[in-house]
Amino acid sequence: MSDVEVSGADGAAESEATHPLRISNLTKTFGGILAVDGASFAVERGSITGLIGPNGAGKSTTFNLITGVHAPDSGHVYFEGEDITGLQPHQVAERGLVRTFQITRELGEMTVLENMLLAFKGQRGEALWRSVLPVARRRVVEEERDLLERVWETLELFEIDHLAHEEAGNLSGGQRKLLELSRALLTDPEMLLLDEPMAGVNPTLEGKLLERIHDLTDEGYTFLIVEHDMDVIMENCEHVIVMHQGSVLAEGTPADIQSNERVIEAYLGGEV
Amino acid sequence: MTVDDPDTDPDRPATDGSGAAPASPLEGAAAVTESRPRWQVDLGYIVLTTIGIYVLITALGLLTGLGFGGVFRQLQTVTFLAAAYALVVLALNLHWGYTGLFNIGVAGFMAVGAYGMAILTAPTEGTTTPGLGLPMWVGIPVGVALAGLVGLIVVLPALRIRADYFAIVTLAFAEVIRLTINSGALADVDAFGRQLGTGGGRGINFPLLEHAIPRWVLYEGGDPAQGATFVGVQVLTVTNRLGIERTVVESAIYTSVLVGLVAVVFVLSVRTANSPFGRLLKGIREDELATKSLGKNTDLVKIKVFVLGCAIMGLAGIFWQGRNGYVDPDAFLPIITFYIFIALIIGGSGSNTGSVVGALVFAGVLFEGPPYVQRIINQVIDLPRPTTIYDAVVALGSFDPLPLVGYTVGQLANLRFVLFGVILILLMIYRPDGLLGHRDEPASPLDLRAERPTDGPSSVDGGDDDE
Amino acid sequence: IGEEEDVIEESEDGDDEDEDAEAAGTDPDEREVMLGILQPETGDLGELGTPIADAAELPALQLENEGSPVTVAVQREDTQTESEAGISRAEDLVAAGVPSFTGAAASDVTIPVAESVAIPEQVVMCSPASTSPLITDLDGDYVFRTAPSDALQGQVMAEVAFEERGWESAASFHLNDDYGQALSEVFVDSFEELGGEVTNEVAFEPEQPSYTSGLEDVLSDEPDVLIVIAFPVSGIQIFRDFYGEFSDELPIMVTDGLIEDGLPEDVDNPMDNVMGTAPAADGPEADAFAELYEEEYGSGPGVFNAHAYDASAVQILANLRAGENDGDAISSQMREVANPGGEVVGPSNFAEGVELAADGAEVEYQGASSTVDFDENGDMESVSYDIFEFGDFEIEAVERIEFEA
Amino acid sequence: MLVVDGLDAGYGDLQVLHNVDLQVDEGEYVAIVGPNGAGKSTVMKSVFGLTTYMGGRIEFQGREISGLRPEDIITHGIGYVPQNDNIFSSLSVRENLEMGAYILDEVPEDAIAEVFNRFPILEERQDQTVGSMSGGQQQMVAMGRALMLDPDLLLLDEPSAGLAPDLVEDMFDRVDAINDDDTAVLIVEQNAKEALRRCDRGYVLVQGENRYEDDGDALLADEQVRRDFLGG
Amino acid sequence: MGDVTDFTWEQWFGVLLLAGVGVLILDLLRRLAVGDLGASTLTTFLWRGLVDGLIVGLAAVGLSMTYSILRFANFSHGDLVTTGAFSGWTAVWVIGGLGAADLGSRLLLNADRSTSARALDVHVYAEPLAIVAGLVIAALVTILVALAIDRLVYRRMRDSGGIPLLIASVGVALVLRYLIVFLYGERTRGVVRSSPSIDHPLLFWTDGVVVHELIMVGSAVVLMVGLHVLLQYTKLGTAMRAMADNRDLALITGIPTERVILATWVIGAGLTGVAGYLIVLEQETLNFNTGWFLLLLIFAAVILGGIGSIYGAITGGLIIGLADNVMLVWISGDLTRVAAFMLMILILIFRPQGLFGGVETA
Ligand SMILES: Nc1ncnc2c1ncn2[C@@H]1O[C@H](COP(=O)(O)OP(=O)(O)OP(=O)(O)O)[C@@H](O)[C@H]1O
Ligand SMILES: Nc1ncnc2c1ncn2[C@@H]1O[C@H](COP(=O)(O)OP(=O)(O)OP(=O)(O)O)[C@@H](O)[C@H]1O
Ligand SMILES: [Mg+2]
Ligand SMILES: [Mg+2]
Repeated sequence: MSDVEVSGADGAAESEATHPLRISNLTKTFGGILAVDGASFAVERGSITGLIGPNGAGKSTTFNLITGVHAPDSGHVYFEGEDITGLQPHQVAERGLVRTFQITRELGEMTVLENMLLAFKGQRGEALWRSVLPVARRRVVEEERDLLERVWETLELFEIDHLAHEEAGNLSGGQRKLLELSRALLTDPEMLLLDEPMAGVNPTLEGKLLERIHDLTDEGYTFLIVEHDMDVIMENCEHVIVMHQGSVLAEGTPADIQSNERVIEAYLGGEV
Repeated sequence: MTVDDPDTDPDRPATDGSGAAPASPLEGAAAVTESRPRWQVDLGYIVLTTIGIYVLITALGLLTGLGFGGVFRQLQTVTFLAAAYALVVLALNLHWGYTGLFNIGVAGFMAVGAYGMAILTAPTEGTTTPGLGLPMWVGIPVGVALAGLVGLIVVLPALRIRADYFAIVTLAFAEVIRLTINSGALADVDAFGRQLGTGGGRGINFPLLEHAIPRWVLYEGGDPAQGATFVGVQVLTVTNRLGIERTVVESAIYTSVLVGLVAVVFVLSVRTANSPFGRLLKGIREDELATKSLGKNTDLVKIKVFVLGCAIMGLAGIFWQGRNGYVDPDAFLPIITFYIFIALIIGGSGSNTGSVVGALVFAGVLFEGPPYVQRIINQVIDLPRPTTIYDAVVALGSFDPLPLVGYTVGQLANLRFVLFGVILILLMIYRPDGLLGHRDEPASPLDLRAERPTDGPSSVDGGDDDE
Repeated sequence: IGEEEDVIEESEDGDDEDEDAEAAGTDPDEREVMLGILQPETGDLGELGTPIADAAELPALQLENEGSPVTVAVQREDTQTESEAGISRAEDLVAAGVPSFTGAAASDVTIPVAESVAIPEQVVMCSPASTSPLITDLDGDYVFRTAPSDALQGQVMAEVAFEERGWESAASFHLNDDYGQALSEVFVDSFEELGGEVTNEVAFEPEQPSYTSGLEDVLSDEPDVLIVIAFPVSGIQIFRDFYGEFSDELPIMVTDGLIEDGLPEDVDNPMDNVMGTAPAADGPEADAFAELYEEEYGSGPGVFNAHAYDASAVQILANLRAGENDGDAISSQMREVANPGGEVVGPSNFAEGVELAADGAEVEYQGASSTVDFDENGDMESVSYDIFEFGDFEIEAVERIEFEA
Repeated sequence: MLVVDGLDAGYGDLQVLHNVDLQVDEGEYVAIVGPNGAGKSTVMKSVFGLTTYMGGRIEFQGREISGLRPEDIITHGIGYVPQNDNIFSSLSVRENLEMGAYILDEVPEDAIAEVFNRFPILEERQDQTVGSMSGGQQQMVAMGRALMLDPDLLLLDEPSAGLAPDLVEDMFDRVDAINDDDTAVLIVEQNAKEALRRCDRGYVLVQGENRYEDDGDALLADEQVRRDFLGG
Repeated sequence: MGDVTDFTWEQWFGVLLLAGVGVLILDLLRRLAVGDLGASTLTTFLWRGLVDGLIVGLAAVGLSMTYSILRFANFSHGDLVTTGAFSGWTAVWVIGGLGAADLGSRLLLNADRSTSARALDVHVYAEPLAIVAGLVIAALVTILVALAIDRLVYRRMRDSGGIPLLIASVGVALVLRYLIVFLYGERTRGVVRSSPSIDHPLLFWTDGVVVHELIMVGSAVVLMVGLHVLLQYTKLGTAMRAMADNRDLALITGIPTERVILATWVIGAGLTGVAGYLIVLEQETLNFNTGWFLLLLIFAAVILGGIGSIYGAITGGLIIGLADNVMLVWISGDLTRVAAFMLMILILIFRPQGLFGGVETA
């Protein structure tokens, strides 16, 4: 579909219609360390795109730059044709670009249910006056029932419904990953950026999750996934981007990548 | 499903009764009232505490020979103080308990409210620090708005810094406010051709709200000369018949208005907490970046909540000082903020009911208690009063403990602070969640537990983790 | 005053209402005179307030000791030097039916107590120690004081400095509070009115680690004299810093807040360049009072003790002459028993005076602190000040100035 | 060497482990697998005295260690790399390693050199604060730190999570190598197939209880285990 | 959009702040030139600013250390300063005043007003031994008090977060302060004689060096450098930072955390006690509020400098001290403190982590 080694500068080839997320020439340094160095790529709509690369290649940092956790030193992020460079995290998320964290960030003293309920976008009750005033509140309550229904569905899907009333801080490492992923889904995103969503998740469940992700892509969601499990990447992604030392080393189909000399040298090692 | 669903019940005590091992008496009451709606339980706590404190004060008052009149006044004072505390503690709970904004500049915001009102309503002439001479119904809302505005100014820069820095910045701001008010620079200024100012260390006299508000309730246009209002006629006839003095009636009305305000703020706070908005606040408290990444404009929410809380603090300041008819900067020393924190922590931060209970306990028992004890002791025995502890201890050498006791009793007012400290410490060690904190108060307008039972023997379902 | 009020009053005192005006006195056997004492026995002014409260109780004890038929029921309450507690305790007094009380001490307690208790409840209060000029403006029918207003002290200081000592320029270094601001302002106004020049006015915060910079600032224009208005809690540091960095030849004038015997020792300097003013206990019967006090409590009286005795004594007389424990009635008798006209009464013949008053006779109280004449604001009509000289670690009163307001 | 016998443990009032039995012999390589939340990490934490002990016995080299403090346990020769929070993020790489050998009087330069040898990137970055390194780099630091004392038994809680594939391989090789040097290894892995393939023996933990115990290949071959826990 | 000129608003803010300071300095020079401001006045302000700054900085170092290692803002720190001051000077009076006054008034530092520093002749030349002994005792007593508090209070809260500990420390502060009042009374007292001074032709720039001031400044510098070396270059120092970072991991790693906490209190409290003692040596007066009134300034210094950084604490102290004094050129004395706090707040806006934040030097 797209050519190997695209550089974002001539990304004009990819239209907004087909590629909702495009980054061009992102650069970020921390102190003396060049974490991301002129990275450019685009993600195709409705695809599962893998973002791989050695540890420290700048994948998580790229996520942080895209989602506004850090501001890039230079370069741009475009989402649905809009320049979202330097926007606040919530502004990015409001536009439908939602991420999960490599090291999970659950809301520890809130129950799993509360964690999930928080995710919905544009809740009526998030306006203080509606939550407080008599008549308006009735509508809030109604809405809440609907939301709760959806939360339970999702919890069941991810097999954590038995933990619904547990405080999120008491979950095990894997359970936290699940919570975070399911919570991200509830925000009704256009596109999800998942940072190592399967690390620490039991293989059986992992399979189910991947199925679910495929279903979602069929519904039009787009995924960009950082993952070190090559099986997952190779079997599920239509497109893979390889980062190395802060910039994009290669792009292409899993097959292309697997046979790319430079990728093998830099990342895959002899194996796989 | 309903609240009474049998499936849910067996699980409940396990979760509700969790927390520090020895359940408090209040917690015990919770078990009894399990099946009642939450608001009834909450009201129960508040009423029980109030009754308890009233009984205690009455008993002590009679013991100290205050007489019924004195006891009545004491009850009124305590009620007033408790209500004033409750108002500001509720506001603090909104900041800290829900949003995790550790604001230790409470006294400063109270000062802004009180001073705003004082400057507006102080008479234009005839006093050392003239004001604008406006009526109180201008002064109060403007004072409240000013407190909110200053809250806005404080929170904007403070948004970006971490919790403990935030605390110190708010404390510094409160001191800036107090020192500025205190300074000669703003003591009297010419503004709009008027003499205005904070009065510096001298403070401002303004018309007593304790009179103005009740009169406004009792008389047409707040002026006794214009005759009584409908309510006024009723109240005055009844009280006259009972032979209650007018000033007593006025104080009672003032206190009632304040209690009413507390009730309103309380209900609004509860609704706020049990709503999606409250959920946002909790989310911010737990992990702001995660909440942001879900698309929530946390900064805006923090600003709103902070400003709202500060406005309520301003209101509390107004009513508090409104009883004196006089404000000066010393009423807003940082220690006041810590009093408010003690009250909140006793009750349990994160719980609105706890806030009110804490205010009652603090104002009624801790704050007013030691002077009572001192009185009782002084009445019962005539103790020697050595000037230093050395003399007292030396006397101990000759087996005379009385000087030491006398010295200690004489120092009770100071030892009260030691008591505050000890209580704070004990609470933080043994009941960091206070009497009622960390309860299972869902951040949702629905009772989440009741909505759907957990089905089957779930593998791990257990109590809250209580540090 | 109509029917309605009557009902109300009855509930409070159980006494029948009486047309106020000229009172008829009482038969002392019939009733107890009630008197409240509201002083800070703990808190910031605790050390000062306890002897003041003792002195305020002395007239009652004296009557008891001398076997007077009049009994005075004294109720003593502690303000803890806080306005909140002060109001509460004042309300306790009112609730107990006390029609008048001696209190409070700190001005920032006295004012709220007056505003929210004494004036609305129509009971009389007489402060022995509040010197804030603000109190002058409070309702003179209910709020009295035997302590002089600071407004007067400022004038005295200006006169002494400019006229007596011939200092033509002055600078003021004052505590940033009610006391410091008010005194400094009055001093500056009076000094300038007299023709002097005020080079600098600097306010300071209490209990700072150092005052060197503040002193440098206030002294930058080289005034002839420096006025220091402070309390020992900061004053010790101020003088330590002063002697550490500046010329100890520069004359300094202090106010009553710093007239404290141990000060030079704490400053570790003879303080030869310092003088000060303080309200004098200069009543005609100052000695008689001091003797009484010594007898009762075993030590000499301290600051404002004489004022406290006088405050209580006048209230007892007014109460007896009014014939009832009623604030309004006492209010209308306060000036009657204190101001000129009638038999002179004082600490030495208080027991007799009490009986005269009870019989409704004209009396004129002349006390320990002053002759005790109230003006229409409830302030003293005339007061006297002592001029103190520091030197060689001692403080000595060198002169007394009578001052008519 | 390590014997866990009928262990009950949990957090506060919450019991997570129910009567767990487990054994690691001298120089053995043992894996624990199981679904998320089964209590695998809890077992490890319990060995290190970091949970609420509720009953049963933990013995190491014949001595009971249940109830000891972590800093004592480490002197018995057990090293531990926890699942989360396993580095001192504000310290440099080198300082992290030095801390790993805190109980020694001298900084063991040879041990550090060996770690650097194993993970060359760490030598390059030895003065960088670890918090600013990537997830995988942090995992290396954590491993390196636990190896500083040359322990007799190494507890590894999901060491391969977040590692790049070559490093995963490398990590498993490394663990093999460690194991070959007579260090017993107890490993918790979600990369269960790899772990079971390499280990001597494996346990499957489900809902806080032992479900299966066998040698690794046997478990791998077990139809039931495959289906339920290894994703087919 | 250009990249270089693309300042973030914080940076703009920082530039503005610096520009503001620049303008003030220029104005200062102008005033000096015009003669609005005497040179001696300015030097007094500057010198006093430095000394005040060092006082605050010295007290701040202990706080900065316990703050970063034990992870909570200790609101009882000011009262530890007071504890050090009272205990140290009590020791000096008891030892140095032998025979000059009765034990009761020496033990309670003249609570009964029957003697004085003059009567006991307390200063460094007359009582060098007592002064040194006082220093040691100040450190020891403060350490003991801090350890006792840790045992009774903080130890039971090891797993609580920073805020519960902060609140508990407010309780500790109240208890300490009012126990001191209970023992010593509320009176302010002068506890040292006015300092002797050295005058020497070589000291051409001044009329005389105040010896007590010199001791204070000198010890402050020595202590701070020493502490820095200790924390930066010893294993204990690293272990402290490791603990500050991740206590659970420290446990697992075999760092004896309780012992490190003990060491932290010993060093932190010892330093704090000495600070209180030296502050009083310089300041000459003592009151139960001495430390509490310094506390907000100390916090300002610590936060300005960045928590955990010793040099930061000192820099912060100096900034606060200088602002508090030099601002007198422009504003009245009752507002300089306001200016100092505002400066802290403004600096935090553009450097939320403090000036030295992130680079934890200690
Ligand atoms: N600190 C804690 N407090 C309370 N409960 C906890 C705590 N840590 C874990 N739990 C609970 O204990 C159970 C077991 O957790 P554990 O971390 O041991 O699982 P795990 O097998 O390691 O899972 P994973 O593979 O997902 O890491 C979980 O249900 C979890 O909710
Ligand atoms: N906040 C930060 N401060 C300093 N350096 C950082 C920061 N965040 C990342 N880095 C550095 O940037 C580089 C890229 O890190 P990043 O976390 O993006 O890697 P990654 O590709 O996600 O690796 P992994 O797969 O191991 O998670 C690393 O060398 C890391 O040390
Ligand atoms: Mg990463
Ligand atoms: Mg685990």
